[in-house]
Amino acid sequence: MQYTFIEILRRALDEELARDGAVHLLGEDVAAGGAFGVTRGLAQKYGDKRVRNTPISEAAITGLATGAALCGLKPVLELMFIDFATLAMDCLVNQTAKYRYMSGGQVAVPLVVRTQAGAAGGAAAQHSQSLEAWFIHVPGLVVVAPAAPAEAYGLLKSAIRLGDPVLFIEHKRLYTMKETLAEGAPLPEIGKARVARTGTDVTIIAYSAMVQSALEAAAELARVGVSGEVIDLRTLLPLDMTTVATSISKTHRVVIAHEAVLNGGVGAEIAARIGSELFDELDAPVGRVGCPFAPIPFAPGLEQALLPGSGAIVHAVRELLGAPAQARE
Amino acid sequence: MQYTFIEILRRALDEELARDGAVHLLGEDVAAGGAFGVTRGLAQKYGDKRVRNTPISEAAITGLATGAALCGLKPVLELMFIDFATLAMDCLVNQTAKYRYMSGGQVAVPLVVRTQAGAAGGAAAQHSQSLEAWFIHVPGLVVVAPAAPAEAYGLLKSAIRLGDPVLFIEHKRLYTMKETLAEGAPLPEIGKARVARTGTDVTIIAYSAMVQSALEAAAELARVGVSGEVIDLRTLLPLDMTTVATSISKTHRVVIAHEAVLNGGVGAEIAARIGSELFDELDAPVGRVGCPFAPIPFAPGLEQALLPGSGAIVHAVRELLGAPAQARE
Amino acid sequence: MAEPTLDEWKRMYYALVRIRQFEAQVQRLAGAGEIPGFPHLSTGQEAVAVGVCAHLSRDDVLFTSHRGHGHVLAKGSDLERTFAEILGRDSGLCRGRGGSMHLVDSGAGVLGATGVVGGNLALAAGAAWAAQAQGKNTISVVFFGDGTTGAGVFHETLNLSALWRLPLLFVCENNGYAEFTSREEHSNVQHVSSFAVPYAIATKTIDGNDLPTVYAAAHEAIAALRRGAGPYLLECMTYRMAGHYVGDAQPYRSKEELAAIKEKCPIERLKIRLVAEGVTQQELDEIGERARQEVLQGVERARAAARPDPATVLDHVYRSPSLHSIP
Amino acid sequence: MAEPTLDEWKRMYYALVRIRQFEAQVQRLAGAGEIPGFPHLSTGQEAVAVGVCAHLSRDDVLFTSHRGHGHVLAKGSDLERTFAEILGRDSGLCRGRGGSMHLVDSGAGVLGATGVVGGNLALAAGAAWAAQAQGKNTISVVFFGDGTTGAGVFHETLNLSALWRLPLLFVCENNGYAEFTSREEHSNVQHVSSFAVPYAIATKTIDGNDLPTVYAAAHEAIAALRRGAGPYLLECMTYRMAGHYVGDAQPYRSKEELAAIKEKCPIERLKIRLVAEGVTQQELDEIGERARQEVLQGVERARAAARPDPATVLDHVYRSPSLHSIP
Ligand SMILES: Cc1ncc(C[n+]2csc(CCOP(=O)(O)OP(=O)(O)O)c2C)c(N)n1
Ligand SMILES: Cc1ncc(C[n+]2csc(CCOP(=O)(O)OP(=O)(O)O)c2C)c(N)n1
Ligand SMILES: [Mg+2]
Ligand SMILES: [Mg+2]
Repeated sequence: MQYTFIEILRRALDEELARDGAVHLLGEDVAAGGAFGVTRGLAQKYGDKRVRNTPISEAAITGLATGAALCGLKPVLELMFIDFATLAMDCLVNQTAKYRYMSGGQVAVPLVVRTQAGAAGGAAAQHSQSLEAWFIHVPGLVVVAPAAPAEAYGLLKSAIRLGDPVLFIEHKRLYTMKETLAEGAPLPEIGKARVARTGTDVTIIAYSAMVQSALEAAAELARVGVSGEVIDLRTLLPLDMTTVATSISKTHRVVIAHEAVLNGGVGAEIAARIGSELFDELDAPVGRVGCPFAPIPFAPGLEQALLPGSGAIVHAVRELLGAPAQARE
Repeated sequence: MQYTFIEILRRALDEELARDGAVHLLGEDVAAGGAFGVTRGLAQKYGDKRVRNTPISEAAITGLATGAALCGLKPVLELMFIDFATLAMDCLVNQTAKYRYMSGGQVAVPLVVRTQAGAAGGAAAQHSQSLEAWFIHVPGLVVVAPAAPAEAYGLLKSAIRLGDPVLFIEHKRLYTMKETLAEGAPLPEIGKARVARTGTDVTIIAYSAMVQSALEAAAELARVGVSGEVIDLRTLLPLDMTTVATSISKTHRVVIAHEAVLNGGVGAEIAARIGSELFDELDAPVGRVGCPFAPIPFAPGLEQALLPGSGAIVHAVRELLGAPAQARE
Repeated sequence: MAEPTLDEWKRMYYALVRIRQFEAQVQRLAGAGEIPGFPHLSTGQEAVAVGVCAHLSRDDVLFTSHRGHGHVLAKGSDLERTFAEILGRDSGLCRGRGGSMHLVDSGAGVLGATGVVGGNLALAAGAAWAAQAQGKNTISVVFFGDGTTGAGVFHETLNLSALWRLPLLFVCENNGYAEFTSREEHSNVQHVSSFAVPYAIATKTIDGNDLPTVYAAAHEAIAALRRGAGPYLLECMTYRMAGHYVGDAQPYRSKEELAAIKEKCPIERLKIRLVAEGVTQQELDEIGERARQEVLQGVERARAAARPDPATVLDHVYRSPSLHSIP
Repeated sequence: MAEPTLDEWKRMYYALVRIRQFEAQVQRLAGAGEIPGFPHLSTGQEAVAVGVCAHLSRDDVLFTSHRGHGHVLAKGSDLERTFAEILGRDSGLCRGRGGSMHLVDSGAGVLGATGVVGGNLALAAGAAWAAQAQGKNTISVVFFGDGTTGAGVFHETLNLSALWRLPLLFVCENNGYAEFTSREEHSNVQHVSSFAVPYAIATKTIDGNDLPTVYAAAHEAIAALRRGAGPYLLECMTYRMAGHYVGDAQPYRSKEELAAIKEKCPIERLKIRLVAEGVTQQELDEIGERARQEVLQGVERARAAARPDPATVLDHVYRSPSLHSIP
């Protein structure tokens, strides 16, 4: 059966609620379905004690979920936009992530924080950010960013079952994407990347919505005889360098692409690791694609001028291959 | 005259308060001198309206300072520990950093946020972090991290005069360091690195307290015939890649060192840029030194085992040079 | 307070209709796909904007929320440039960078809207602090919704502004909803004014749909503020006649609730009063039509305006010229 | 409430002195450089810890602040292991990872201290929510200082816990200071209990230095909590007899203020009462000496314990084995 990204998240939540009584959903408007409709109908099905609306209190609801996780619940918290995770940083970083370590291993925090990120159609500077890089810098967290519906289904279920705090980042541009779910497929392991397209000339590493751009770029490159391999990282913390290394040992060229601001982005870490661990494998400098250094502007024309997409990836690949550079997308 | 880091910050603030009536200090306990005594005596001298105590409200006082900066004041806000900047992230990231851009250039935010970071002697997981990497990922901010007293003096004054929001990060281990101030020296330009020691064999890039470790490492390397050049970045956003490039074009080898967690740290961005912009200059992979992936533990023996220092830098340099590796410091 | 003259009431009537018509155009063009993002309409809440801003000068500063079009217009921003911003045009208040949720017009004392609930309450306190520190007699006003009281920074700002006796007017538009969820599911606290009590902040809960009531209460509050009496929290009970944002199907509202809307409408209510004072229906219709025409013309000019040049997308990140080249 | 027997009062007297002696050892060894970091002593505030925790079972959970040694001891954590943690030993509650500000002892229901002011108030609410969701009859208690009420999350947590009727006891130790700054410079609000009023949270302000008063008030509050009456805020007026942290020279305290300390001392005050009930000074001295001996022996054993193995520094970051190898 075909599902949109939103529908498939709902199904995953539904199944986990049914499977494990410790699972609880909470967040602003989640009982009303949430801002994007992901949780629609679940309060009706599981009751408003398992699917709970909260006040607009990002700090407190993150603390609430963390405290409940310490005491045997498995909360799935929705932070409506990752831009509002800024209000929960003390808890996420100073409490949630460190609790197990600071307690010398006495406790665990089986918590999933679902949030939604990225730019689309004029959401503007405070509702469009991609802030995942902050979180890969925080020991104790796990960061997952699915690239497509079926992936999101499995990864969300694995995240709920993991037993450590997971930041689960959904991209708003993917919400309407449709895909068929292969019933009964095994759940993916958190921390393992996947090869989304095989190729031999260049590796394109991406995650979240940018995987779709990378696939488009690979298709376009194929038309000019360049064979691109696309790696969907799936998990940003921890990074699966094994899959990356296998690919680069074959292609010897790599471009890393994300929508987040380039400077200080996740791509920097990946590029640094590749540059260090795979130095001798590289035939060209590591290419990086990301957002230039500005907030996301409101006007669509400006937004498009700023956001990297498949064109920017193609451009970066062609630069690596020494082909004449074309204008940015 | 000799000053400790704390004394020299106090002198810089004193002079800026005297010079410009728009400058105001605010923060928790600042009228009582602040947790570390930096502002001692200033409330007595300038009155408790120019040097104001605040409640324990990191979110609101950061907003307060930002709003005042929009309206003609030049606030210097103290956030006692960078770990508590987690409580002010919404304001810093969604308001302070973006205000000018979102307004299409109508307004500016001449604000300095002084804060204090790093590990020392059992301050433990919630009072020891180095979180600067988050902020270099935020367009609209400037990030400064001085490495020594005289540097801090000039950089703080330049930051106050800049006219854009600056996060000014002091390291608690440096607070007692003493240095002579060259009276009348011109103020350093924000955004320019400095060469703290010249050398020819390897470039060591560092900032904040790690510059002292880098200088120690260079001294130790000199004893075994390795000539290290030490770059003190001073400003992390923007990065001065010109100074970096000049040095690497000479040494062809580089180690980047910071105290922050390695994964997703500032060193990743620098390594990525070097790997890309200076690919052909490199004779060896870029070395990175940073904190392994764990929160800062309380027990001093554990803290020391975790924190990188001059030994880790020497080790990284020797690895680059192909010398037999020694045990970690 | 000097009671406004009949002419002044008529001008305020005009201002109400002007905002109503403005929002109608936002709704229409958002529906047509011409407006990016997800604009939030202030339809039904116009009396708060007009009644409060009637007492402000250009030098007083105003902060508002995601539902801020009405406040900005009432404060005196140019209608065409405001609409142009909402359309993302280069002639917009923020040159198309901000949009509906980030309107700034420093010349008119509009220091900004926020898309983050509660995100600028403390900034408004900071503006009030600056005025106090500079010895000015101006005040700072911040508009926000009832749901915003769930945000910790609201309480931090109450404490700070009371402690420093800041010239800050908190105006809460209590419309009984935060997005799709009613106030009862957000808080046990029925009236936002209750939150002011521990701090001894002066406060009042009023009928926010009755323009004369808002006008009088705002007059009193602002006079106290200008006398240096410290902050004031004015809670205006009101009703959002539209959905949370354009496109909200409002399944959470009952038919009965929706049927009662007209009685709440601040325009209808002012109309009744003006008619009682002898203004003819025809004159009111004429005023309304003038407002409509002003809006339509402003909107058309805004629509015709140029879009920002994509090549300028990296401008305005910093003030300092030396920082402009960050890659 | 059944009035405690004289024996029970004596046991509580013992508990007070035990905490006092514990803190004295922390002070001594911090002064001698044996204790890393900057410990905060609860000296003078012992009656709150003992009076509240007397009503808790091991299954009730407790959260505390940077000033939490007393609470943890009163809740039932092992003295030696608590001290060992403060010394950074491997036998410490948290194997030396946490230290003074991060004591966790899950077996004793101590779910943790926080070094971030207000950082665990919402976690305590979460623990209360878990108990509620699991149908347990246990409660969650969180201790915090008066300065903590400046933090927004305190107010967010009040709202949430009232709305969800959580079995959460807020215990504020109002010692009149936040670091070096007196309450008046932090807030116009004299009594923290005022903050509970808008939410209709049950609240009381009591003399926190009088153990019988604390005991009775905590009994009443906790009985209500166990009946499902929703959260309760107990404000205990108290006095920190030591500096903010070990090493604080306290220039902000006048001679007069310091001279009046003895009258405030909860141990002296309980002593007066016990003597009035016929307990001899000699017996009290003996109880005190026993407490001192217990502490000294625990401290010496803790000091003799091994330090954590540096090779284990990367343990305990994650629970999932698959995540242990993150570089
Ligand atoms: C910090 C934050 N959390 C959540 C949201 C999503 N959101 C936008 S408006 C809104 C409701 C605000 O309610 P209220 O303050 O009453 O204003 P109203 O919309 O009723 O005018 C929410 C939850 C947000 N913008 N910011
Ligand atoms: C968020 C945060 N801001 C500032 C500090 C620094 N700090 C530590 S204790 C303290 C005072 C706390 O006062 P109160 O809550 O009254 O507790 P007390 O120390 O009086 O027991 C401050 C400001 C902190 N730890 N966390
Ligand atoms: Mg509302
Ligand atoms: Mg206190």
